Amino acid sequence: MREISFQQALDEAVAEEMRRDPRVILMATDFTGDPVKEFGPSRVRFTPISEAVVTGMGLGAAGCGFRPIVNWRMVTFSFVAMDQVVNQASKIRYMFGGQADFPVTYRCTTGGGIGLAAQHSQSPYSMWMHVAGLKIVLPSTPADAKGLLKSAIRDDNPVVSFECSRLMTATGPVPDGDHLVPIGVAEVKRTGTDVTIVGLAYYVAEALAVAEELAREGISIEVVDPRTLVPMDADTLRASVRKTGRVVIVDEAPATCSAAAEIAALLAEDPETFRALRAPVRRVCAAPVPVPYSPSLERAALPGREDITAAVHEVLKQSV
Amino acid sequence: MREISFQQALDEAVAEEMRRDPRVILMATDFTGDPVKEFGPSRVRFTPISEAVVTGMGLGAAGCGFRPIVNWRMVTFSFVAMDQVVNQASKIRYMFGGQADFPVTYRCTTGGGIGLAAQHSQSPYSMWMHVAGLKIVLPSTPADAKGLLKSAIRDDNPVVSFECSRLMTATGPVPDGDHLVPIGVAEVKRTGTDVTIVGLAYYVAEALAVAEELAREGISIEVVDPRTLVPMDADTLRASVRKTGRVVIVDEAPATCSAAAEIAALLAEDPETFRALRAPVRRVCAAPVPVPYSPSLERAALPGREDITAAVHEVLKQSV
Amino acid sequence: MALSTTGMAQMLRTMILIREFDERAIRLRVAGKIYGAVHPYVGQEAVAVGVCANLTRSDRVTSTHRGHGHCIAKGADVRRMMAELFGRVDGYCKGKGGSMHIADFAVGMLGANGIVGGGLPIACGAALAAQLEGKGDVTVCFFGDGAAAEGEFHEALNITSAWKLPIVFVCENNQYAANNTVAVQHPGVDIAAHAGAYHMPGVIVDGNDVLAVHAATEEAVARARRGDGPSLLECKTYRWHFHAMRNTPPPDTRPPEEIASWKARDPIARFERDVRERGVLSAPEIRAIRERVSADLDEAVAFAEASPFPDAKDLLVDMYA
Amino acid sequence: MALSTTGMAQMLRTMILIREFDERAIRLRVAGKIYGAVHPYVGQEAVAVGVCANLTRSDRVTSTHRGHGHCIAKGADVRRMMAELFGRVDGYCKGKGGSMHIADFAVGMLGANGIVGGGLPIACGAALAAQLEGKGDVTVCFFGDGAAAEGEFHEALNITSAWKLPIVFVCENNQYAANNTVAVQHPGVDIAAHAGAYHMPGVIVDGNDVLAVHAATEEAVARARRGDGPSLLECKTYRWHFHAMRNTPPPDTRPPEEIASWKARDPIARFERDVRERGVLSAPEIRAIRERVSADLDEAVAFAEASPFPDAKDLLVDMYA
Ligand SMILES: Cc1ncc(C[n+]2csc(CCOP(=O)(O)OP(=O)(O)O)c2C)c(N)n1
Ligand SMILES: Cc1ncc(C[n+]2csc(CCOP(=O)(O)OP(=O)(O)O)c2C)c(N)n1
Ligand SMILES: [Mg+2]
Ligand SMILES: [Mg+2]
Repeated sequence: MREISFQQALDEAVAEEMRRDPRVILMATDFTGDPVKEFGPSRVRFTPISEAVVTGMGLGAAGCGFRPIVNWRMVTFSFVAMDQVVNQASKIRYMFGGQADFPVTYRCTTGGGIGLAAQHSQSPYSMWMHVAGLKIVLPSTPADAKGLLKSAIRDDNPVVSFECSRLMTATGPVPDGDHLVPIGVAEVKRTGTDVTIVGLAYYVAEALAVAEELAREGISIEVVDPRTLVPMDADTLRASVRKTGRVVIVDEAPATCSAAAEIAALLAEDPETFRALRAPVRRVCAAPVPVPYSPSLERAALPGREDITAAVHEVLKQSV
Repeated sequence: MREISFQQALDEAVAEEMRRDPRVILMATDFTGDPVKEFGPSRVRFTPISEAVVTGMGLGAAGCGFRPIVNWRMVTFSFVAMDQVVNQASKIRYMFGGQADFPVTYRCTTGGGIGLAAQHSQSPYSMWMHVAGLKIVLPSTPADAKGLLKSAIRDDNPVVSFECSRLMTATGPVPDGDHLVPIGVAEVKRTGTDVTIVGLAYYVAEALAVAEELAREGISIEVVDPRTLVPMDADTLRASVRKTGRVVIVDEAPATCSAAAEIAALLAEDPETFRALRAPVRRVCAAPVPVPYSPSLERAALPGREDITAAVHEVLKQSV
Repeated sequence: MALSTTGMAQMLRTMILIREFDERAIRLRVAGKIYGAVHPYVGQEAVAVGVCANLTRSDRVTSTHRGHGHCIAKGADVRRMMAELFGRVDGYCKGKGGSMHIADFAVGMLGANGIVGGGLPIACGAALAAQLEGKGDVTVCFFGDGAAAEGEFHEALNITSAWKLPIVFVCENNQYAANNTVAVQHPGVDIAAHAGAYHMPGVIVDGNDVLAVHAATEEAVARARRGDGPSLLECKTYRWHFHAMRNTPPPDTRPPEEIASWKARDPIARFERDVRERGVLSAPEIRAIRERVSADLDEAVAFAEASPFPDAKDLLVDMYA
Repeated sequence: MALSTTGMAQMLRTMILIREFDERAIRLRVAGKIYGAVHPYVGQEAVAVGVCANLTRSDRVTSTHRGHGHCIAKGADVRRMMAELFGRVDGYCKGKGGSMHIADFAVGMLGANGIVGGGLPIACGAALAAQLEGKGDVTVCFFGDGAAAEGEFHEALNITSAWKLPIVFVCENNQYAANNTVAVQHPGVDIAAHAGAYHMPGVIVDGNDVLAVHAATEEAVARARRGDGPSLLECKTYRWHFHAMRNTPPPDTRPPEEIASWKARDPIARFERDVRERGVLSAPEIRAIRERVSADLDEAVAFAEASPFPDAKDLLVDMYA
């Protein structure tokens, strides 16, 4: 299989869907590559720095039969457009009684770890998850990135694609042809029997690395990647934890009201999973601070492998 | 003690703090009562409908020594100002290394149940909770409303005061004089031994009503009101659940990544509380839809007493 | 294109229908038959009607919290509107939306909007769609003087002018945003003054004169259809009633003389005079129109009352395509 | 108020310091001594310096992602700025902020800002504070041509004019927002054209002529101090380097002739000529200034390198007052 980067996988997804469907259009302040060359300036729009109106334009054009992809670039910049997401995009279909579809895709990068400090190092997916009415994907590999983004573009609902900055240069095998990954299906990235690690985005690979190390100590880790945040594949997560009896959830967003909190709650409120839990659920998340600039502090703010490893040891020790 | 309404309690809090400190100023598109009369048009500012700039102005003036209170009116309207909350207010102190304080208070109403449909019936506190750097209060009684808002105004940090629409006309005793309720301290509103109900805002009184009914069946309910969402008083919540072994968390926000999810996670991840849990944690939240207009659907979308009662019976049945 | 006789008669009928619809909505809300908030359009009828008379069915509009007038003028069915206010399954949104979220995509009415300024970006998207479709359709975006203080107003004017999108921005300057006068909202009284800096025409028109509104819109729509880009039309008008009501109409805080002076400029009375003087309609014909409107609204209320409330088991329906 | 000889010498020194600071920042970033992104201000020095020469210590400014120049011009200490870029505890933000979040409240520099347009509302708040304090202080808000497409720009102009706040909006129109020309961003080329609709003066000035910037600002600041409200100043200028760099400077996508023509209008070379011709400074005196700047920056780098990295145990410090 071809090995390509996460970034290239995303670019391929967009280009293939644009070839497939002339109603797919792009709006952003900038693009990777040169999509204008292939698709022309009427389908590929460089926008002013006006995220609010551009976000609403994507929605409006979607309601009129197009399939816009709006790229906010960084999730940070989407906050000036939050009204159009929370008050319009997420509610428009339901509150209008389903009389139209709104197939718009919003894309942005997330995450820290690259020395860009507080405003440019955010992972606030849970704020979007809380708003009923959006679908949300968060891939961890080039293959999932391509397959999920293609599914997002074909979906007839507003979908938000969160794309982790630190993964952009990561490479991995991506199947040839029309590779789709369904929205709403988690994947067990490694099977194991002692502890389930649920990792998000960058932390899937980190969890796999930790699992590899711990295997040498004789600890068998199962790594589960939700891949889609809404709708969340609770069944797959619960099945894993029912098997292992222990769970560590890892992400670079701060813990409070995070995706990790939601996963913890989904596990602890399911009677069968609750009964199978042999140790407290464990979140390994960012410290509750804006991500600091200095490398010494940024490292301390974000989860590291040693934090994941420590959490695994802890849940093993705490087991009843 | 005097019985006053929730709305009046809030108005008193503002007026008292304005009398106490001339640096307290108000900005909003409208006010209850006529604060201009007592405090003059230079401290009480009717603003254009420009929530983004007004939100940032509150922050900027706070950094220059004033103590602004910005009232967004409805939480819905704050989404056009989200950049100033997420990217500026919550991060400004930390990312500048603590060189200034920003004593700004943001106020807004929350919640449904009043026939105003999707856009005007939101309770998205968890979106603010997730953003590290804000303090957040959510009172359930006139006394707490007054005491917490006064503490918020005196606090040297950005504080968001969420004020439940359905509680505005609720009345209750409020102590005379300079009544303060500390930020970050939950309150056990009723003691019991079988099941803890954690209620938020409107659902504290609903939980108490359910507790009263269930007492007749011989079920002893403890009702805990976090009152402050950030910092969350996890100790009080955990202590209650360690005693009862069972918990039902009730709120009118949809469950996903909600305050209820966070509380569930805080309980399930604490080793001692986890060991004391005799039944799965239970969330009773709004359906995952924008709040619908028609009364028949709105009733179905929001939690009712029967939902709380059913959840209590369930956790009792599921107990190990 | 001069207005035809039937065109003018149709416009008068629509203006009366809008007024009577909202007068009923107020009474129905007081009676507890409908829920939520009512924002009456009474007094501003010449704007919606004068503008929409220039539009075809495939042209699109976006509206505001005060949206009943735009909805009727764009051709929505008052029976389904009324059923929506009643929260019934035969409403446009199956009872899920209510007054602030009525939409009828079939006639190009892309929705009322509870967020001040919130409809502007959506309208720009519809205009982008029209430009890409290339069929010469236009989009009209209605908004209030208050909305012109929101950043989305500026962003919308800027991007649509830069992209020459086929859109007409119609500011209904009714002198107030809730209880605040325009002077509280803006340093100047003319919203249209912004147009120049965006390199688009800015036109101020008497919003109580339906023919003036019609003429100004005609030019703006023609410009948009030609591909020459957006225009900003400011219609000076006034709402006769309170900003919004829940259970009971709130007391009016505006100067009584001001209200009276604007009522003396009633857009419907004025247009009735116009059509009589032009010999388009006689007084008895106008009376007949009024009776017909009244009967239509009786029927709309009956239709709404006959429609069932949504079933709670359908709560999750319509969430996702 | 005419500029004094020492005033002009001081301005030239500050311009050179700004340029050399950013040229070093680029080299330090390439060498991996500092982190994150660098947005050089090189080429735009006349704006920050011409504007800030009109301000006292108690006046306030807000800045942008391209903030080093504003910071230095407002009187911040380059040693603590450099330490911040190095991520050290003696930096202005104790290493927590970095280049995009430098602030020095003690000199009235209320912060760089990583959000395009994000500083405008904060500046309006500072101006509100100044109005309430009543001491005649003003606030200056720097922003780019790209930021003028954000809604916050409009909201800021509108509310400050309605409230007559003491603020000067300084748009640095450097012809590009990242890789996009002004024409991609706006239907017209002049941001100052918006001022009229907000009932404030809108002035276009050669942003590479520090004396012209100074004079235009002087008038706007005087107006603000008098209580007559805001002004919008548009300084036409150009950045010499890339928009932003991480590990290595990106290739420039702008036309080489365009870059060359603007470099021929170097604001520092021009002001050097001016001061020499006016007899304010001789060539050797200017050389001495350059040497002094170089020594100061050597010292700043040494200061930064000597400062320790923050201790991980202080991660939660500064979160709450
Ligand atoms: C973003 C936002 N802020 C505030 C409100 C509350 N609100 C509803 S209508 C209104 C006044 C709107 O005035 P205008 O735009 O002039 O329209 P009009 O009511 O006069 O038709 C306000 C402040 C809102 N709905 N949305
Ligand atoms: C809200 C927001 N959108 C996008 C960005 C990404 N971004 C950073 S700087 C920049 C260009 C800004 O152009 P301009 O305002 O002209 O300032 P200049 O860089 O030319 O100094 C962009 C798009 C951002 N930081 N914030
Ligand atoms: Mg109005
Ligand atoms: Mg620029």
